[in-house]
Amino acid sequence: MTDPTSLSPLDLETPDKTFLDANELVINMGPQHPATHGVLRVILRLDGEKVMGLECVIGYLHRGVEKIAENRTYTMFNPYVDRMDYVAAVSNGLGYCEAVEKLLNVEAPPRAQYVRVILTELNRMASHQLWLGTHALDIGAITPLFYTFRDREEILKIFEKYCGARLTTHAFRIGGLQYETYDGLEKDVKTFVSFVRPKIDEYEELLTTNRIWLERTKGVGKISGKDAIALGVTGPVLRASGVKWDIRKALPYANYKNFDFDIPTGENGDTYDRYLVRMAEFRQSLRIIEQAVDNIPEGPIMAKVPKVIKPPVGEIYHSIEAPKGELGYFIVSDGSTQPYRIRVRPPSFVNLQALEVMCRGQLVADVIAVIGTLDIVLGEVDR
Amino acid sequence: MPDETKSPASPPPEGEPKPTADRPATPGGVKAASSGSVQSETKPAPDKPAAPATPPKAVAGAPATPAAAKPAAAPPKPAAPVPTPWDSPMIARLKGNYGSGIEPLTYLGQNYMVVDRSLIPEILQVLRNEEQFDYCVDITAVHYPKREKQFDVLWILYSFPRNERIRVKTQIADGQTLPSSVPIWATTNWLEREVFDMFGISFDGHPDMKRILLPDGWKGHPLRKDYGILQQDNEWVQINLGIESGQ
Amino acid sequence: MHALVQYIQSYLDSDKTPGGAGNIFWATVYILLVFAGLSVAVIAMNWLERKILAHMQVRLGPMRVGPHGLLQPIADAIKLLLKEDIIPAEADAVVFWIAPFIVVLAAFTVFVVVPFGPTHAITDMNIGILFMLGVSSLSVLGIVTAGWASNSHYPLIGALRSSAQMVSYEVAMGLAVVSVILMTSLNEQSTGTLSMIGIVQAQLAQQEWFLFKFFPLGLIGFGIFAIAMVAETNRAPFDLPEAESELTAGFHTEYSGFRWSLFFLAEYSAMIAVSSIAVTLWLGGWLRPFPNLLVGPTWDLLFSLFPGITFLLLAAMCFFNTARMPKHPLFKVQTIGLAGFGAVLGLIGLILVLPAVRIRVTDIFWFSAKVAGFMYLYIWYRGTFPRYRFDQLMKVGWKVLLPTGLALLVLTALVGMRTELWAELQGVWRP
Amino acid sequence: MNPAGMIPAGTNPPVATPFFFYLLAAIMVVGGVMVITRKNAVHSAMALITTLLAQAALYLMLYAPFVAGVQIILYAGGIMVLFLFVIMLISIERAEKERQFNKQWLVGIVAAAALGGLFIAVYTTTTKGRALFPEGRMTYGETQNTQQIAALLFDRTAGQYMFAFEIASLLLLVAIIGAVVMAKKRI
Repeated sequence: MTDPTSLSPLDLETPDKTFLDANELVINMGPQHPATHGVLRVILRLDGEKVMGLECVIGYLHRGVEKIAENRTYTMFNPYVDRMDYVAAVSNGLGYCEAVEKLLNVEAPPRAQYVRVILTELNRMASHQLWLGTHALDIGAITPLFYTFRDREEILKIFEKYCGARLTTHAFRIGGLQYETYDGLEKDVKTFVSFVRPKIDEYEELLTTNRIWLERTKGVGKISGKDAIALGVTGPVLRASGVKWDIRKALPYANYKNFDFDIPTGENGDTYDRYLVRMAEFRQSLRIIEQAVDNIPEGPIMAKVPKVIKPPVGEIYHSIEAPKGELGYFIVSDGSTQPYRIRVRPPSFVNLQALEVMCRGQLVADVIAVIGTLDIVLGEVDR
Repeated sequence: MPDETKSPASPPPEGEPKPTADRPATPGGVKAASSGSVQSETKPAPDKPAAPATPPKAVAGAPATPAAAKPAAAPPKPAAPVPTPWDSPMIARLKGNYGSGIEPLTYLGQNYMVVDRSLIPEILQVLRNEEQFDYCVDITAVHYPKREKQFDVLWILYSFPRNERIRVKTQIADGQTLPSSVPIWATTNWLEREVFDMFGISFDGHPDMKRILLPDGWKGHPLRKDYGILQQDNEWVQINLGIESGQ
Repeated sequence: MHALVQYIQSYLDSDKTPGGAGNIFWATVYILLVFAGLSVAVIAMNWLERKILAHMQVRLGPMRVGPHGLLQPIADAIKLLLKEDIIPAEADAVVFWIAPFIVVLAAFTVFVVVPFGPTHAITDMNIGILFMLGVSSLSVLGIVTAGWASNSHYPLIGALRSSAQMVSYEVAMGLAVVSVILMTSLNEQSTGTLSMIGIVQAQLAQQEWFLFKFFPLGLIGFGIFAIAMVAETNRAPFDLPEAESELTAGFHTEYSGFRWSLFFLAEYSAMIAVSSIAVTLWLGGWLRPFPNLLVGPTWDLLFSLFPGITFLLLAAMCFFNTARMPKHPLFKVQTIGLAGFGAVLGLIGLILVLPAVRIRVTDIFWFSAKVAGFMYLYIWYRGTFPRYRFDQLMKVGWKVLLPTGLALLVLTALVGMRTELWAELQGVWRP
Repeated sequence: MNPAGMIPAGTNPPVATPFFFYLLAAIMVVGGVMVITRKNAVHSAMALITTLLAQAALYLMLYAPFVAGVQIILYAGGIMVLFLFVIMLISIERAEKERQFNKQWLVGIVAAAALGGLFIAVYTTTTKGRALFPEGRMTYGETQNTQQIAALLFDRTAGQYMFAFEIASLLLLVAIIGAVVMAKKRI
């Protein structure tokens, strides 16, 4: 790996000699490893337990999504985006649909916007719940996993009721929604909100003040705001480093500007702060959902979109705040029914780059913690 | 690819790229290219509206509400926007320094500038250090096989202090390299590797220019338009099974 | 023949352990009983751990094999024994082969001196506690060699971790143990003891568990030991040698089948062994609650009824759940099985109520009940705590437990001396 | 393990029989030879552990269970683990290629022979006219062994080794601190 620190010198202790002059141990972690969240392969150079350097080998899940896009129509490509970050499929769909809508210069009707916000925020919570469970599991706390999965189940039930799928939902269409909401969506969502609020306290009870959790996460995988920006890190990881930046506020999309919510930030940029930021995001998501579900306007759910989607010649970059960070779509249209080029800017891919900087000089166990805290989904890293 | 006909000012790199003139021209060439070299069966005729193959697909994604169901009643063509010049103090400054090498434009409210290849290292440096574009969102490329300068390479930049996102775009020919921006934005390390992996565009001075997503032994660069999606399958079947692929 | 019978019967009248009485027949019987009981305990522990952990984590745990998964451990055991036994090609075959046996041997041998009652121990050694600590420390050798012999990186790191961990925590553990040994010397003759039975008898004589002796010194010593023993047995939150998320399975990554099950067996019996030490040293061993306060035949009778009642209660639970079983024909076998299990438990309960059995078993029951409490704690820890990182683990061991243990030792000695001095001045021995 | 420690002296047939002595001695000698002849350092360490355990058993034969227990805890359980710890970090492949005995073998043999001669001389002079296993062997009550050792070391009247004992422990402390100072680059 390279030294990405030339611009922003990081104060990392890089030992020049190994302990007792023993051989450097090179360990291959993954691609089959319980804690690499899929098929990430990390080649670690160790001095005893200390990480001297590491290199990520990725691409095991590469499916050539961008190439596929060039051979599908805009509509046909929509389900494919769900398969990138498969734990946050709704966000992926939102980003793609909005990008194409922008290219078409149409806007989804307000009712669709509200439903989109609700589902996306629910999805953000589901993604964070999955993150919390697996992250805690990596650090050795096995119980939170079952708690979070129990509650994530309720979100997936709502998805299933709405669009028939639980994971790769394909919830949105270019121009709005395909399905009118089912009777009782509002009620289900409200029930869920009141159900999950105490559950979040429950997760926090297990971890937030747990001494071992604090020791394992505080000061681990530190990254300063400056370095985070230089490395292009986005999402909760960036916010935990003290950069108060959220695309929902900075460059509002959907109708997030109508909602009142805060951007939780951390101070130290360590694993614990990232944990706190995500826990706070749970609550902010709940706030947004509560505001949205009470105010879903009546009206059409689909904008006036031609049956055959042929955006005019041009290119567009649109990004949204996915649970993992900035998820961007760069679409080049040549005026035909198929995109000339679609580039996905995956948050996990860029965030994963920070792994080396965050892990150098730390211990093996911290690598696990940092992989967990980066919240990567290999489907999105590799596309 | 060498017989590019539409390009008005092909030889001089210093000359105006004239995107406004170039842009409408490219799609036609591109479509011909993609339908010719990639595969023709999935690609409908480009300019005929509602080709017979497309309506079923469109219906699948069609709206449920009748209001929007009117087929092609309001075609997007009339509203099709065109890139307009983009003006701002920053542009004025850049223009002052670099003159005609920069072509700032706005399309659908998004600003971008087409920069001459020779100015790229300097412009990126200036954007990072003086104009506070401290976050490189993405680097990507687009392949236009019919053009003489086959590749558009884009830097998507964002400035935290200004809350502004721009794109910097340049055109390079096949085999031409670009300066690596890893010293400017650390994040571009993997992004440049991905561009190299997918398009075969090398970046000079990159610390570790090798494939990232594809295996090291992969042949070709898949996101080039002349790289068919069946190519790899055919080759694999040929080598490993010794028969023609049924795909 | 008659002489043999007499030899066998002669022990029953003695008030010594079989080893102490030099009776080889009964010693063999005890050894077999202890090891059989230990194996059953490990199997039961396996099932209980899964069930309890599952219920802590809002799930059910094993439910399919047998009623409420009761046969799951047996199914697992069969699976493990039938599995292919793989020795990696590059492994050091001899060492690889020997390592699990060292671990199991060490884990089982310590039970030679565990006192389940004043006479219910295989033997009573003058150096009992020293023997336990010494032999249990030998299991590190097995773990280290297992990790090394696998000739693979993850097991090696696991082995390095575990050896470092066990050696460091042994020190703190030893200090806590020594503080108890100091406490045992608070009698008229000022003679302490290392004998496991002697330690319990000292608690009886001093009329309090060493847990509460010199409050809070006993408690601190117990705390040190309770932490160190979890580390010593490589269990959560100190389960770094086998940290799943980092090292796949730690030192036994390359082991499979029977050899792996030996490690499993050793881990659980080591847990029981260290819990036995803790119970013996601080919680009064086999002593029933309030042996000095609630005296008299009535109380004796009441407390001796506990084992039988416990089993009867368990049987009642089984019957209750039998009644709650779904009435579907698919559940018929399970229902009968559960009822049968309940019947067995009930029968055991009834036998334990018989006066002749009652008297002999009550000590064992109280000892086992206390150990079971520790076993529950082990499971509870696992459900609650994240895992320590290696340097933090070392920090806890060397920078927290060791100084505390040293201070504790000095303080215990000082307080003990003060007590002795006081007794000397008074001319009366007042513990 | 030898069960001698469990049986009070005098009441039972002694386990400290020549048979056990020769058995344990043989194990020790074989183990010792293996320690120096094995090329693989871990195998050597295993042999050393065997030797140390046999030695612990010999202590038991001498009715010194406390010393036996300490032997197991400290040497077999503690020090050998640290040995293994270090050995495992050494590249075995490289060690196996190296020559087993270097140029000092001649000196070694002379030294060993001298030591052996000394042992024999001591043996023959001290056991002159006496049996190898004298009848009047030490019969400390096994149950008091630990206390006896303590008395021998620390008692105001019976023991005179308190000072020597403390000096020895101080020496060890110095060694520990020295090791730390040498190993750590900055403290």
